[in-house]
Amino acid sequence: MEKRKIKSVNPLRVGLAGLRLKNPVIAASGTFGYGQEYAQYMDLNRLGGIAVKGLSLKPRSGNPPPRIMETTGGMLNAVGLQNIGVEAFINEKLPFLRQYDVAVIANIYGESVGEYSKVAAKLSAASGVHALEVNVSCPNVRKGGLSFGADPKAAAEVTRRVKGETDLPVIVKLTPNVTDIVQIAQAVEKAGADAVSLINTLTGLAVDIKTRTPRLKNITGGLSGPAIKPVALRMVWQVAKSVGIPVIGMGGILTVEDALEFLIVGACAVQIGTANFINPHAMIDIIDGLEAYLEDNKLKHIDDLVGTFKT
Amino acid sequence: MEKRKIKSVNPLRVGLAGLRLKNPVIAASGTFGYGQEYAQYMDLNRLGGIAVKGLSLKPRSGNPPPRIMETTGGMLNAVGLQNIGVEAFINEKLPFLRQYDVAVIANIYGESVGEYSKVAAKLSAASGVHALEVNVSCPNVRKGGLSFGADPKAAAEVTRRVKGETDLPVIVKLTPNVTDIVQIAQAVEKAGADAVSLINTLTGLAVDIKTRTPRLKNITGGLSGPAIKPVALRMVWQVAKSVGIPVIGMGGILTVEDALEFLIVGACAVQIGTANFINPHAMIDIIDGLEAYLEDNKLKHIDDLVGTFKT
Amino acid sequence: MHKNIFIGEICANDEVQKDHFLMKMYLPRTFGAVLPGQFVMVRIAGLTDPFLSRPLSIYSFSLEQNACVLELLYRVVGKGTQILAGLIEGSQLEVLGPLGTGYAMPDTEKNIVFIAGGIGVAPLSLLAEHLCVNSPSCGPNMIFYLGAQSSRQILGLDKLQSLCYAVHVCTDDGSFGKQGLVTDLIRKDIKKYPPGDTIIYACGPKAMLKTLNTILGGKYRCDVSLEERMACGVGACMGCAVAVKEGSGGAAYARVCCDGPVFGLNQIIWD
Amino acid sequence: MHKNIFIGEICANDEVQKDHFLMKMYLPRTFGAVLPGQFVMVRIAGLTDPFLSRPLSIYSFSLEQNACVLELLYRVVGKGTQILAGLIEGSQLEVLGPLGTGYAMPDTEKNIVFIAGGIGVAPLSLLAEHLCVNSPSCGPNMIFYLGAQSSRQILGLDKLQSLCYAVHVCTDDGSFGKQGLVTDLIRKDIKKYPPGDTIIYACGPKAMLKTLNTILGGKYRCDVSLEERMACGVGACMGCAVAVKEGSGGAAYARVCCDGPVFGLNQIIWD
Ligand SMILES: Cc1cc2nc3c(=O)[nH]c(=O)nc-3n(C[C@H](O)[C@H](O)[C@H](O)COP(=O)(O)OP(=O)(O)OC[C@H]3O[C@@H](n4cnc5c(N)ncnc54)[C@H](O)[C@@H]3O)c2cc1C
Ligand SMILES: Cc1cc2nc3c(=O)[nH]c(=O)nc-3n(C[C@H](O)[C@H](O)[C@H](O)COP(=O)(O)OP(=O)(O)OC[C@H]3O[C@@H](n4cnc5c(N)ncnc54)[C@H](O)[C@@H]3O)c2cc1C
Ligand SMILES: Cc1cc2nc3c(=O)[nH]c(=O)nc-3n(C[C@H](O)[C@H](O)[C@H](O)COP(=O)(O)O)c2cc1C
Ligand SMILES: Cc1cc2nc3c(=O)[nH]c(=O)nc-3n(C[C@H](O)[C@H](O)[C@H](O)COP(=O)(O)O)c2cc1C
Ligand code: FES
Ligand code: FES
Repeated sequence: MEKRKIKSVNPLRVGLAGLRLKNPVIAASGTFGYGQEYAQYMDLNRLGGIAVKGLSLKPRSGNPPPRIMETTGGMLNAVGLQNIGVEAFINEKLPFLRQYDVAVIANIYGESVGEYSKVAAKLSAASGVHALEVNVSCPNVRKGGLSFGADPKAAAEVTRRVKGETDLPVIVKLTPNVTDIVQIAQAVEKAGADAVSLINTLTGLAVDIKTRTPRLKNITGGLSGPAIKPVALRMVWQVAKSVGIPVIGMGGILTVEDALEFLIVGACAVQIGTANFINPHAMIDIIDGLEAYLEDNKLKHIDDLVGTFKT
Repeated sequence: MEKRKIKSVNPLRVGLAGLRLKNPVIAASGTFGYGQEYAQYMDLNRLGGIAVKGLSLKPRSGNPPPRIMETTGGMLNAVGLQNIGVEAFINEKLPFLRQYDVAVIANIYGESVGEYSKVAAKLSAASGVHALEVNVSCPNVRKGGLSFGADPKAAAEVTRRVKGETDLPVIVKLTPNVTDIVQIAQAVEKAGADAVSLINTLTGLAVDIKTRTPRLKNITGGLSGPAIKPVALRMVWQVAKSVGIPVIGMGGILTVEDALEFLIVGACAVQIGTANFINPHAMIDIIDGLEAYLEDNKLKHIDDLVGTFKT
Repeated sequence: MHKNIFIGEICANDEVQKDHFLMKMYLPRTFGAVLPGQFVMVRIAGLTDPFLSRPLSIYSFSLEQNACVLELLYRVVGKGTQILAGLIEGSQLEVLGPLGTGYAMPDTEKNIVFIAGGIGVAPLSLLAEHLCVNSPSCGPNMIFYLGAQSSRQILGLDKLQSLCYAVHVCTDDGSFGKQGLVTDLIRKDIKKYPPGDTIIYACGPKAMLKTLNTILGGKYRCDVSLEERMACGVGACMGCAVAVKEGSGGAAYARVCCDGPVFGLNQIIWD
Repeated sequence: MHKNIFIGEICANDEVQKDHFLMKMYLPRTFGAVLPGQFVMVRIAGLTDPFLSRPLSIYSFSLEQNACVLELLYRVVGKGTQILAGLIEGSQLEVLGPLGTGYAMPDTEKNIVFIAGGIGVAPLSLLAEHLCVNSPSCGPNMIFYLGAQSSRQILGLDKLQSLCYAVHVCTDDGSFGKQGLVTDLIRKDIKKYPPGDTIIYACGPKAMLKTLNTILGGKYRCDVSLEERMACGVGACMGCAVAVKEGSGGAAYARVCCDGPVFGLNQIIWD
């Protein structure tokens, strides 16, 4: 009896911050639309979770084009958080997502602390959202200065206010464009964050040497993809050993080997972003690969791998 | 007469911070040894300058291997500033470099402000050094905390002390691992820096999933190469428009097109680092390419290009 | 069943004009049917440089017993197309598609006018073929305006001549056909085609479409294919934005990859 | 004249054993002469993935009228070697070299003992050939110990048998020659070779060299080739460090690429 019970446990199941995932593979915000866009390419039920495109209180039209540019081993984007707004999301997109047995993580964004809390409140009242991911880090849309995520006080303030509006698990998504990401992570932990996710994009620039103008209309954009993986991995490792809350790692993950690196340094789950663009099947391949890795390494459960980095 | 005079001006000649370069292409510190290593691959006289491997007061043995690891579009290094020490450099390496008509930039490093000034003083007394480049940014060797370059006060303090010891132009080399690089650049400008150079490497990590150990013995290392180019270019642009002193740009330059991007956003000169490893001829190709670009674009002088970015 | 990335096997890849290649490949039957105007995203498996897939219009499409046969007509402009051009017979590509919307079909219009600039001929050629096959009555009504920089950039002319009632060619340098821009030709000829009785299909550089918009003055039914840099090709990244008029009269950014690439010319906001 | 990157044209690239390839290429005459033990850095021009050049020992070298002919013997272990293995006749490689130091030549030693583990045979094979050609008296003194995982990993045996007085083969699984590690064989045979009258050359995995160091106990003249990850290959990056004893008795990091890859076994500090 006992033996059987153990065998039937899903070795990839992850519980983090009150959020139950059938596996630790989550689509990263902004790279998977509202889920629907990729539904014809895979069975969304296979995924651990979906972090939807960042939602704001009102619909946002985003930045003028060109918005993206390829770089060596990655890409720059300056989409400017174009989204349909939280109400349209709840009315038009959530019903679709509710059909699936997948954790829906609503990525949210505000231009002010007040806006963050309003968006959080609306989503908490809706059915079918399993967690909030608070983007304090977007480098594309600035309101006269650094982002919330670059300042421990501002990041903590946003966290506190969002926590006050919701019973959902609150994941704070950190920006890598800081001197000391551990300091920010600890500040939001203290402010009540249930988990942190990192990294968002690194701010970058590309120039057209013929016209001597920026390649992106917004001038700067966010760098993502395998080019940033070493930086992401370093930060995830630093944060994972410095906070008590779960860490979700991302940045440049293309393959199961990449995902394993993040899990080993202490991420309980991973998000897959840019990889979806070049291989819509990437997440499925990674999930299958994780299962195979556990078997090959005779590990009973993914938890036996997380944080086993030997330094 | 007048016409002739103009024609004889070298269109690539750059004067920056009292340093005369026959062209704006400089070998980046740590990627070109002490010059000698590449002497058999090119005529060093063709180069604008050579920034030699970072020098400390005493010889340093550096970090244990493995020290390098390839990443997507770049590499991690944790050499740990292995060098022969400032005295051996003066006695054994400078005589070789003095044979060439190339600006020798001594890159210096210290574990304390005092060590920086001692190294600076020794080099200023030697003949054949044309400028000092103060590495306040190396992420590999830490003394219990962040680097000098991550704190505007510490960076300014180092700058002031080095300036006090030397009549040579002082270039302060900035780290990209900060929230606001402009703030650091402005602090060292105020402290008397004659120029700034940027960027040094981004701190990164890579994991061996078989052994679950770091790929580098030092655990973290510095990321360089084309992967970081967008970040470097963004920072060079930000700094160039915010300081009055010349800016030397670097980070991921492989080709003349890359170099042009840096010049367009405001760098007066560029350094070529990791590119030397994969193509020892890269700097010569870039110099030739710059000349061709000026001709094709009917520009009389490289100065007519620097900072012509249209945003 | 879910769509997927298909593996295309290249069976020909020839330089048909200077810097212009015609690639023919076999795909599994499950690739499905194609609407004229649709495109595919292609990349070389495992290669991270270039990093993103490249969008290319479907130039021709046919079904064989065990395979779909796809043709892509492309111009070498940068690293990605350079690498494509170097692929030999037997090489494989990852192909995502068919993607995007197709052209609206003609109603009862008497004049079916195509306007192609440069490589813009690719999707229009498939459309012309499609109309001839599926609505044979269209053929006699089809007039094709083909613009190119010079005679060395004229693509697919033979095929077009066999499909259309007339093909008017012009080149910037006059080395073939009339001298001038294709929009110059249209400006002169447009009065031959009364708005109510004409449908126009256009594809080409932005400048050409912009001029065309001015010439047509909003009076024509006109579908155009747009190009924008793309990352995902499926509507998820919001990278391929184009400003369009909204129902309410406002402006919004549509996605070229899934809201297009075919748009009504009158929908588009030109800056 | 300055050295440069040479373009090597591949004229053969065959799988000689499972996952082991022998690549033959033509280089310009200016590539120059090669010392046994030296290596080259190779990369595919224009490709930034993989990013760094890959070091490979020179397995054979000869001069033809208009070219140098170079052979590389390599094992596919990762992305870089995988891509090399896929190159066809006529492909080109960028080749930097010849790099590094060569093996010290024998003095008057009676026994010239080679110990190769796996792909470590590559530089030793060139050395054996070199000694036979340039000091024909060496041949009868040359004894080669060749270790491999199994019969399917034994490389270059025919050539070695034609050069050496004796070749002793052993495999981990006993599928060819004796069963066991090559160092087991050496441990048994070493008493046949008195230290004063013997020179030993070894190349193979670190574990093998470490064991060898214990067996020889510092009493032999022994040259070994080391491997370390490399970026520049010319001594500029300090990436390829190996801990060695300094003259003064201390320790220091030497560069495998230019202070080596050949080191006296007694110089090396094993951790
Ligand atoms: C829906 C769609 C259909 C297309 N169909 C065809 C076709 O049938 N035949 C064809 O030759 N080309 C077509 N293109 C354009 C083609 O995608 C680009 O030429 C190609 O991606 C360039 O890749 P590269 O690496 O060679 O050039 P890069 O080095 O990436 O760029 C070279 C130049 O092309 C521009 N460019 C890059 N990507 C695009 C893009 N997606 N759209 C417009 N300009 C771009 C760049 O800004 C740059 O100026 C189509 C584009 C779209 C969006
Ligand atoms: C001086 C020298 C001579 C060499 N001669 C030969 C030779 O003649 N034939 C041959 O097959 N191999 C030789 N090697 C090893 C060869 O360079 C590596 O196998 C190759 O670089 C691996 O590249 P990859 O991209 O296939 O593997 P990667 O994906 O880069 O790595 C696969 C595995 O190989 C290890 N590795 C990578 N690079 C090196 C390296 N430089 N040295 C040791 N291990 C490495 C990695 O740590 C990893 O475990 C030599 C190495 C050196 C330093
Ligand atoms: C096109 C694009 C749009 C993105 N939009 C968002 C967003 O709306 N909210 C957010 O928190 N992160 C956004 N991101 C960041 C990703 O979620 C992720 O943090 C980042 O891309 C690094 O992961 P990757 O390298 O796997 O893509 C976006 C990234 C890309 C490439
Ligand atoms: C192997 C290696 C060693 C380096 N050593 C130094 C150093 O000693 N001092 C220093 O200021 N920068 C050092 N750097 C940083 C480079 O000078 C340069 O700032 C960085 O590599 C970014 O440029 P790149 O992408 O062109 O290499 C080193 C870089 C590499 C790759
Ligand atoms: S290319 Fe991603 S939305 Fe169109
Ligand atoms: S590989 Fe650069 S010093 Fe040896």
